Amino acid sequence: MEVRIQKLLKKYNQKTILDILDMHFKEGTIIGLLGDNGAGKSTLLKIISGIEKDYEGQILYNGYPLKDCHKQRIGMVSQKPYLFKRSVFENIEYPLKIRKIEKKKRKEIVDGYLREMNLEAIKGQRADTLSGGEAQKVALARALAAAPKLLLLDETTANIHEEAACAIETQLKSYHEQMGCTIIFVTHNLTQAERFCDECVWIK
Amino acid sequence: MEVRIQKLLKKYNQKTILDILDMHFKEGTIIGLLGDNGAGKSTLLKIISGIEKDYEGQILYNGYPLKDCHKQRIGMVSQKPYLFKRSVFENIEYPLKIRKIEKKKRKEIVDGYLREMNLEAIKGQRADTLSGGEAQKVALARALAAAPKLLLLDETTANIHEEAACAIETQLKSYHEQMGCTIIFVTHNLTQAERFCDECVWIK
Amino acid sequence: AKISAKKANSLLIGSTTSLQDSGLLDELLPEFYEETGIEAKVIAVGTGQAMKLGQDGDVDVLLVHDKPSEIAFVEEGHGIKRWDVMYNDFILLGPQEDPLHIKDKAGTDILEAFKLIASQEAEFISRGDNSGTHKKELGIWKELNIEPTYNGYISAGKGMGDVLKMADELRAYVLTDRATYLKLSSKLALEVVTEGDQHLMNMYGVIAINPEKNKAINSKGAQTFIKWLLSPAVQKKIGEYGKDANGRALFNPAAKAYDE
Amino acid sequence: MRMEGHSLTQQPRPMMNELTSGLIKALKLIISLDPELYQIIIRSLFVSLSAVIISALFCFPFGIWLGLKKFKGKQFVSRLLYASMSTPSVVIGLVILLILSRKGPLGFLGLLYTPAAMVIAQTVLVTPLLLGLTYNTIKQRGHQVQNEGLLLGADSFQVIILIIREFKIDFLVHLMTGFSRAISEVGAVMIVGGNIKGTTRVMTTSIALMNSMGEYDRAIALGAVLLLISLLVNSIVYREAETWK
Amino acid sequence: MRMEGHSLTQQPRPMMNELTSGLIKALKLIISLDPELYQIIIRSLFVSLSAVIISALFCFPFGIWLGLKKFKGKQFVSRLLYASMSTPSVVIGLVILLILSRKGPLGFLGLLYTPAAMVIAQTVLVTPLLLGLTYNTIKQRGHQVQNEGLLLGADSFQVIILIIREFKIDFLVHLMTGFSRAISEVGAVMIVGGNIKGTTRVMTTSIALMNSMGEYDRAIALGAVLLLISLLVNSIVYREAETWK
Ligand SMILES: Nc1ncnc2c1ncn2[C@@H]1O[C@H](COP(=O)(O)OP(=O)(O)OP(=O)(O)O)[C@@H](O)[C@H]1O
Ligand SMILES: Nc1ncnc2c1ncn2[C@@H]1O[C@H](COP(=O)(O)OP(=O)(O)OP(=O)(O)O)[C@@H](O)[C@H]1O
Ligand SMILES: [Mg+2]
Ligand SMILES: [Mg+2]
Repeated sequence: MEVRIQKLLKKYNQKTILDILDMHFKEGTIIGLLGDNGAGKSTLLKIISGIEKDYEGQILYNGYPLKDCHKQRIGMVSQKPYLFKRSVFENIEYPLKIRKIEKKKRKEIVDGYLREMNLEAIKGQRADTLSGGEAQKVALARALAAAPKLLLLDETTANIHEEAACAIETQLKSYHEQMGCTIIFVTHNLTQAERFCDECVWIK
Repeated sequence: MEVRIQKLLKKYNQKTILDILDMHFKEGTIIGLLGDNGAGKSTLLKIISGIEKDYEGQILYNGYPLKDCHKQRIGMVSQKPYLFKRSVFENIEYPLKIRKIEKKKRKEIVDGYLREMNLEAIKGQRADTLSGGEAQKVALARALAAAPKLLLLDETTANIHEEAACAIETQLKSYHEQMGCTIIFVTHNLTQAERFCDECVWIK
Repeated sequence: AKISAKKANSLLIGSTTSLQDSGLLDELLPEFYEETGIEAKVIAVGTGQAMKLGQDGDVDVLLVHDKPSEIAFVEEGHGIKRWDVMYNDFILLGPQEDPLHIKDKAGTDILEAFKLIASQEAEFISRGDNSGTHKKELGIWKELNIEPTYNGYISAGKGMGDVLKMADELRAYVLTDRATYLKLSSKLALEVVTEGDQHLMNMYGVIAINPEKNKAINSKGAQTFIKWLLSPAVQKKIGEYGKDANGRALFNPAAKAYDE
Repeated sequence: MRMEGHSLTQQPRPMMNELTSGLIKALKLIISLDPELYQIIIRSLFVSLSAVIISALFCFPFGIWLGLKKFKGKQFVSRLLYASMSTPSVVIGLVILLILSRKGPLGFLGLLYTPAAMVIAQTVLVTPLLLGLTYNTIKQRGHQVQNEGLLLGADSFQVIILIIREFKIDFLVHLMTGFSRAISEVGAVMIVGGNIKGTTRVMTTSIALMNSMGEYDRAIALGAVLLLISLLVNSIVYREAETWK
Repeated sequence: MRMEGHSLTQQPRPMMNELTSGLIKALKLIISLDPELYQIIIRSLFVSLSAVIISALFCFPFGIWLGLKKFKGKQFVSRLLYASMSTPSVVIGLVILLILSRKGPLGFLGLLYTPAAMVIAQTVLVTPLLLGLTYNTIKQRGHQVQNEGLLLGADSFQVIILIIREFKIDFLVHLMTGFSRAISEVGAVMIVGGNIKGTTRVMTTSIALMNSMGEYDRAIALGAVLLLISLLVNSIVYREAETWK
């Protein structure tokens, strides 16, 4: 999915956080979003994802303002992901369930992600007792399960061990090739950004 | 403060998380604590800090089991720090306030940390609206304000921008020299661990 | 000393809700305060509970309307003496259309009226709460040797006002005291069908509680109150109460002269 | 003085008498299998549970919506809501009475002095409470769950279901608070039900009646039974809740 | 039938009459400056606010402690707590009556039929409610705050203060829930206060009295006044709360 931001202005109590005249995320690229703490990266992702609606300007998705059909194809892992108070399995299953995918198929898909992310040992554990890195992995798997065409990742590998992070990058790459999706990837790790992203955008 | 762990055994519903026969953190060192996701790093810090009490084995602080006087000198920034629903200033002020330090002195100390961590612009902002990195900085400043002799940091720079993280390391180093305190530093960033720590401990 | 002085100047009267609803005491008690300096406070509860409060010594004087149990109360030593104060009468009410034609067939004969109701299984609402009114009703059934257990006999466990409202809603017959009826008559589509039977006398009595029950009982105040209540001037006022608002008096004075 | 000492030994502490004899009576009542008692208990449970469930069917979705929605005057609405929790049950009973009265707008339904009227009155009674508590929970903590649901592609209805599941413990506590308010109140059911023996008499109206008849021990006995029933309902509800999926 | 149709045209919709005339009376009552009315309002506020504040002084610290503490049988205690919310106010009134009765264990205090007795009864009434709501909030979300406080060196007392400040909105809602329960109940105050004119008559007991005297419009008027007062109290409390530091 292609995203174009036009004349975006976002303020919190008078203080301008974002002021973007024109920004364009091409379809099928992996964009690294970099910037200081408090630069507004998370805010920008929230705006693109559609959950933050209080801003001036326009965001176009494949040339159109946000529609319901887009929303179904946008996935996001926020900086502090909220996992449902259920098992890890049920968390990853949720987007499939609300899309009315049948049970056998759901189990297949979820099991696939559990294997890939190395989460099989904790699949029955309640998600609110997970360690920091485990939680991020589950949140990522849950977002991927919905098969988004636009994937917004907010420092998703920050608490994940280096080797595991590399493995996740590889998985994301293969998902990206398979789906031809756009990924916007916020990180503070320059090495990772260079390694993983097609292009990088700095804000403020 | 010196910490010795003896025959520590920690389980969550039958599953053994930590099984440490003997481990020793010497006074005045900076120890890097490394390990896979879910290895039990955060759990270990919680046990050392005294907020997790449900374990077998013994932890000795300067040779003694945990006493109230120790508790006052242990500081910790947990992986998901909880900031009070007050301003940034009041958050950092809190440990000083409960230690009955007088108001003028408090303001001096807090202002010092705000300057060092580059938080002056947001000192009046409510702490529950901060960005991820800002929140981590505030939590760190708050822990330092209590002047601990044992400082436990759980991936405290994970969401902080690289340059800022380096600056924080420098500050911690100088605090460490000044106080002669022990720092246990959990991180997934090997480069950072090599750069910052006197020695590294891998768990599991 | 201050506390006891204060005690002496306040008096707790255990009374019934029907008497409170009539408003008589609200009119009389300020005058009692003016004349004697005693502040009388009314606790209006069900007759059963009033008796119970008297038994426990939580009130100083009782003003209720169930003569048989009042007499028993004094005989058991809970009270010193019982005095008649005033009376009015019970009346049988029915819906305006009076489906059993009680007004014609038994306009002054309550026994006959009850017999009719029971034999026709007409809707009848009973207080069902052991109040003075309820006990009166039970007494009549007993005299007739009838056990009212048919379907239309509704036992409603509520105060008089509420039961009248219910009878109005359900188009049922109901036994009530006249004071409550007069107070509410403008809001009710119920009419008097039987009245004036000697069975329907509703006598109010006053009893001073036995001071030996506990130290806190204000016996002197109780005696003062009874003496005042039975005095000719007050009796006259009782006989006039409600004449202006309702067209006829709610109560008739009944006191004999007070003697020690 | 002498007399009082005497009477003290004769009737040692009437309160203790009443309380203990009340509790003994409570035990006897329960094991007596008195059909009237069981009828009253079942009627109480039926009326209060129906009222709470009906109210919850409305309050949970609406409270969630209200908590999540941003609109002008939201603060005023919330204050109005909290204030309306204070409506005395007597007043609610009275208003429902006037509405259901033969001459009232819904008089033709003939509901007055039936259990249905009691359910209606109690539904009205617990609605502000349930709504207020739900609203407060969601206003403070619902947004996060809502956002996560929306991000994963849930529609409005699915978001509400998601929120109910995530906050099920809170919602259960609200439900039990509402239930406790309903089953323990007497004003509204007394007025619209009429405390008719065998038809609309419930536990609280019985207690009130016994009290007005001076039968304190029986009143306390029935109160103890009510507490027991309430404990039972709580246990069942929480046990059920723990097995929820 | 004819008769009934007749009476319908004669008195068109008595309910509307009663409701509208009730509201008009409410207005008149408020602006009448009737000293008795104001006395009753102030007494109601005094009794219910005192009860809630006294109860909160106990319930907040104790509920926090209970919510944070881990012990065996905690689940049972919580169910007991939630169940005890259902104690009917009549039963509470009765038990307090027996205790304060002249022959009761505290009879020598002479508190029966005084506002003090009403405060005691209402305190007992709202305590399970306040305790249950506080307990639920803290059990679910208090640990995080407690841990953070302990890590920063707070002692037990300071942790409690910290928690009260962090959850002040929840605590306020609980407080208002308790207040609404107290100011709207009639059973307990009626029994222990006796509804004595000029001494222990409060708004709800007045409403009950007017209702039993068939003065429905005045009852509704007073109910409306009560709602207004409650709205006022809510507004003041929340405004105060917003300026809390
Ligand atoms: N509700 C709010 N009220 C006021 N300021 C806010 C609010 N939410 C966010 N901000 C401010 O907006 C700025 C941008 O926040 P944002 O979370 O987008 O930063 P970020 O780039 O993601 O930073 P980080 O790398 O630390 O996560 C921050 O300075 C933050 O304090
Ligand atoms: N309450 C709990 N019940 C069951 N398992 C738990 C609970 N809390 C933690 N665990 C498990 O204990 C293990 C260790 O958790 P911990 O948070 O200490 O890991 P960590 O080393 O800090 O990992 P990370 O680097 O991801 O933060 C994890 O596998 C976690 O799922
Ligand atoms: Mg961010
Ligand atoms: Mg961790």
